[in-house]
Amino acid sequence: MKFGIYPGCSLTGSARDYNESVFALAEAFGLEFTQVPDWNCCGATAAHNLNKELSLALPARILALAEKNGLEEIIVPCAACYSRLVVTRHELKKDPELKNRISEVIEMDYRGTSKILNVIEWIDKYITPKLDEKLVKPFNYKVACYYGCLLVRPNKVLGYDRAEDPQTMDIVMRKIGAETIDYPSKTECCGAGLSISRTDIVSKLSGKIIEDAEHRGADAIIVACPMCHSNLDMRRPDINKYWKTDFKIPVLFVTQAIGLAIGLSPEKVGLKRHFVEVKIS
Amino acid sequence: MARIGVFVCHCGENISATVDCGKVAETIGKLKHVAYSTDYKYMCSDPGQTIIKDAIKEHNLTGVVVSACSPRMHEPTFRKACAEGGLNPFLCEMANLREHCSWVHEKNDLTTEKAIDIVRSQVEKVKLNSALQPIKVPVTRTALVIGGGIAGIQSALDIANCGHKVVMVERSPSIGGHMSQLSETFPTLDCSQCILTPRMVEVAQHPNITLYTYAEIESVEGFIGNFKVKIRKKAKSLDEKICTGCGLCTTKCPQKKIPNEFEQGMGMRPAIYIPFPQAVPNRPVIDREHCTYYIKGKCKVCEIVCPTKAIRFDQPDEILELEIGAIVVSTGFDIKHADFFPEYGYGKYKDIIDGLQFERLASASGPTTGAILRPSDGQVPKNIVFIACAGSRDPAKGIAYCSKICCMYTAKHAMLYKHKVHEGKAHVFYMDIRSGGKNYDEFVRRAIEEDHVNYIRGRVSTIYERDGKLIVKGVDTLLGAQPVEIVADMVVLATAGIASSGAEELAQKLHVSYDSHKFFAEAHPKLKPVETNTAGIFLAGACQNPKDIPDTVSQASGAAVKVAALFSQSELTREPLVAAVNRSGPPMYSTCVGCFLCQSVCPYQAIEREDFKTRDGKIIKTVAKINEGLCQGCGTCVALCRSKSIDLQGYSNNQVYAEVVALLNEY
Amino acid sequence: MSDFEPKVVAFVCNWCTYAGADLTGTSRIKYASNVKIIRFPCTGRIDFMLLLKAFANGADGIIVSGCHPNDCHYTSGNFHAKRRWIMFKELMDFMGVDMNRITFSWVSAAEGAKWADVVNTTVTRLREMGPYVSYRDLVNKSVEEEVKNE
Amino acid sequence: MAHSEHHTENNSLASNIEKSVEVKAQKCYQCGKCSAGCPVADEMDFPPSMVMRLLQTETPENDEKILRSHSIWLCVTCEMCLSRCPMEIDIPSMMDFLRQKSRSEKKVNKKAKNIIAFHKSFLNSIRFTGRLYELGLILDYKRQSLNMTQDISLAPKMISRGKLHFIPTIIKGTAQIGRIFKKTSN
Repeated sequence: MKFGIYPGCSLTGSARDYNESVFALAEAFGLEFTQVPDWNCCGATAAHNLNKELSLALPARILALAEKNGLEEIIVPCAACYSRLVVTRHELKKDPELKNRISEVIEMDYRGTSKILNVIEWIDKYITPKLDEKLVKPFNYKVACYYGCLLVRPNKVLGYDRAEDPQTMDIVMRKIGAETIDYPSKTECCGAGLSISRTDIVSKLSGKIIEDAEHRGADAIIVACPMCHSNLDMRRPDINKYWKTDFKIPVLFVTQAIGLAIGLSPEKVGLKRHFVEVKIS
Repeated sequence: MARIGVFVCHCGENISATVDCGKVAETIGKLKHVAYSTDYKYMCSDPGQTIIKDAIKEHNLTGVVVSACSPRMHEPTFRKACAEGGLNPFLCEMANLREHCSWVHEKNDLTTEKAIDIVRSQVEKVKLNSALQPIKVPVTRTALVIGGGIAGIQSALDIANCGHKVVMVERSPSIGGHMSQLSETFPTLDCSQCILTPRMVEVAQHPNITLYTYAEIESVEGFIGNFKVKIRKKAKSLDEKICTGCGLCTTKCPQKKIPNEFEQGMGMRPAIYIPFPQAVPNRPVIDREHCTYYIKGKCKVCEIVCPTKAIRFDQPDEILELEIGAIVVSTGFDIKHADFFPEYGYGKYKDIIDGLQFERLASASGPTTGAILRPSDGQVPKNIVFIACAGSRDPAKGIAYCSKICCMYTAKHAMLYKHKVHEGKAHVFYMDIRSGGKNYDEFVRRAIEEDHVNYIRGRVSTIYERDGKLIVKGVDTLLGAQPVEIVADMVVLATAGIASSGAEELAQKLHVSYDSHKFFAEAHPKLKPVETNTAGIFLAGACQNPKDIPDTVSQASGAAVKVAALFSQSELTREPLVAAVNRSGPPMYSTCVGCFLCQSVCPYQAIEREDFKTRDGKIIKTVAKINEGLCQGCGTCVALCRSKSIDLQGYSNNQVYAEVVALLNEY
Repeated sequence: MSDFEPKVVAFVCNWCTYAGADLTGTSRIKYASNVKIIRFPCTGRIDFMLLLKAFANGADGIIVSGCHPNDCHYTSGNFHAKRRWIMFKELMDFMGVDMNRITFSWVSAAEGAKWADVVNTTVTRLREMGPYVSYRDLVNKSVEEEVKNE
Repeated sequence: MAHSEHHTENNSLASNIEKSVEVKAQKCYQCGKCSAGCPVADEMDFPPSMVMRLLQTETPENDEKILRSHSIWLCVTCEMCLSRCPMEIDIPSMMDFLRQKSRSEKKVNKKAKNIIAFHKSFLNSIRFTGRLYELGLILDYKRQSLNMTQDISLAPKMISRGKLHFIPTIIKGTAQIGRIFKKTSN
């Protein structure tokens, strides 16, 4: 089985660990990816903050490339990219005139036929059915699944899980043996794209999430978004400085947790690249 | 030759503000066969009607078109005026220039042109009208009241006290409705059960009222004065005549873990139960869904302990068929439950309750005998939050309307809490305080000024649990959206009032209209608030929209008067707008081919067979014949008839065709 | 085509859509004045041949509207209408009558705003479609030809 | 709809928003649920519900306040407001519009300098290579924001973990990306 994958910029750089774990999982389950050829950045927060048309054109080019190369299904591990792609498809479907204008801008035909899967949807569809037979090291930890914003909102557009207290990631984590906690910060914002420009805000918001998870006894926070990961992991020194704390709770990508549970090494799933030491293995 | 009179009404300025009424009258006056055409400020007024009556005589009119408001509003008025002027009332038609023209379009030439077209089509139609005689039908002087809450109780008592028979049908085992669950009522804080219970008993004892509890409406057929109603009396699994209501069975029933509906799930009840101590009738029923005997085939403890041997396990449901003259619908309302609110935890936190649950907590007969205690651990909440507009005025959740009662009962709840927990703190999140009503706003002010309830203007964004407390996050919009975070022990949601479950199915059985929220629709928002679109069926209480007790009781009495007025006559006259199969003689002839397809589509079984016979009695042909007493004039048979042998009086093929042609062609 | 204003006839039942249109008026919701309403007791009464008469007489579009399924004042008239409508539609489609010119909808007595919406969308669509001359030509031509043949 | 035809065309910010992103400010009934759920509301000069209220007044003074506000730049587009708004008002789309309007009218709040610098650096990076070049982004942002010392300890750690590349990946379609930027730049 061959899927398209749109890794997005983070996965080639600051979220290499995420990338490694996604590919390691695919390999372990005999799944093969085809990268969307010559893909570009989706524009992320910057584009829609400064230029609406650009924020639609960049994802449209990606989707058009996927269509052109016959990729009927593309998995988008980065929640931010996923959100931009789905929102773009929604906007262009809603407004045929806009669709024509964007097609002209990207100099490509855009029809909006490719199916877009986020990482949990991909896991649900292709990993979960064969998970039981591969499970060798149950992930016996108490975890806080952190969905953030972009995986579940705007709910009416994404049509994925439920906006308040989503469950899909919890279900996957319970399948590999984890105990998932109920905590209100599940879909609170980590500060997102303000990481560099307003580190103070990111430290504040991410700190609240970490405190909530630790307070309720979680051993790890599980994420599915490179931006959330970098804010909760890479920004940990800033967070601890801001809140005058010493939070040590590790932050794992959901794919890393599954990887460990099926017996992949910590190196293989990129755990060594984390800032906060992961004592779980 | 036809001599038509046309009367164009200005309706004050309601029509003339956008339609040039003078021009309409003038243009129509030039039409062939229009003998008289005029316009006047208020056609429905006394002088207006006199103009019509005089013109009928003076111009020897053979037909009248009143161009004014909707015929649904004033057709009876003008038909009566015509009759008084000496013209058969069915030779009068109305052109709807107000609701369908002046009120919905801008002022311009097109609007006036449309008005002219509408009037012209009615002129062409009325030319083809024929003089008809009203049909007389008898009235069964028995009323059916559906729903035994305070609305139904009031209606039933009022009708019964007028000397008419009433049948009351209540689907739960006792009458009393939501009012019987309430603790104290605003704005007087008098005990709800104390004022309700005597009325419940009065219903049970009234010689004119027959009460069927644990019963539902199966079907309704017929029409005003002559409904045929089937009622399903669900098996109570006991013989009510023998049962003394001692209640021994209810104490001995081994199945005791069924959430108690009356306590809003905050207590448990056995499978054989009396819903509450003051229930009317005070007899138990067996809840077969939860009864061990019906599930596993053995137990029968109740049968063994019953001193009068009243238990009947094999009792079947009973279907009653009743002749009814008028119906009052008083099926009440439900409320949304806490699980409707994702942002408040989908109902997963035990200490987030709804308004009715709080009523039960505050009620002396409730699960805590009136103490305000947290459902989770039975502790007295020191800090309590009330959230108004929970679900109401929330289009995103599908409920755009204001539930009307919540502002008042929230103030009452906060007040009751403060009266019972003096050292406690009560906070109310609200958007607006809607306290219109006698002594209502004074009541809310009392909560704020005397009981120091902390009113915060803002909607709560989210509630979550932390260390056994509920964290309520909102803002104070009067302080520039300043964040407010309350660490609460208990939260009460003033959840939206919604239509009672099963309202839609009932409306369909009754053929009455209902709105998109499944509330029953009144015939006119202002002038017919108690009537439905179906003659002989009236509304009382919260089945129409959420209402408080005084409003409900007023409307219930209103509905009762409508029924009493109907029952004051022994016969009703009905519009003769019924179908007819053509006949011509001699000796007799009809184009009907006798296929009787019409019979299969008629919803009223109004189509009979008639034999044409020779002088010596030999049948030549069998054709369809309409029973005028049964026909309601829907016209489905007309559209279906292949040989065009049936026509509908008032909406004949020729009339409708003339309307279409006149609407589309200027001449 | 921008100046073209279609002539639209609406065949509605008394109990739901006529009352709904009354409510549109009572609520003062504005809509296009191209539509003129003919009242029937029930959609079950509507003989669809009337629709063809309306087209022949110059209608550019037609709205047929009654009670929602299960809400019929006469229990089942709207179901009979719907069934006949399905047959009629197939037949007319086959014969080349443009079925896009006919709107079939349910508008209840409580849906004043919906009525305005039904009218406005129908009129907007018909404005784009232009006048229905092809049907009128067809009718007139056949009459002329028949006369000639005689 | 038909009622509003009576009003004269006005050029208030609210009517501009309605025309461009179909968000109707008058729908807001000031319940404050957006502000209560907004993660950055306490950093803002005007929390979301206050922005809505300012818009509703349709006065030039209040329109000006919004375009010059810090709030519109602090909004992180987490969509919580829209997700919980009882009136389903699309505040995030409105914020995107306001940011663009604020920039095009040169009314950007001074405190938002760094935020915009970051966004600009981000777009610059993809404009020339097609993908985000994180090291380039950081360097460009430092140049624009003059925050030379910020995150000075982060980069070496990132490099040691293989999370920062020295050489950008350049896609084949850079010319096309350039044209996309150009065509959408108005």
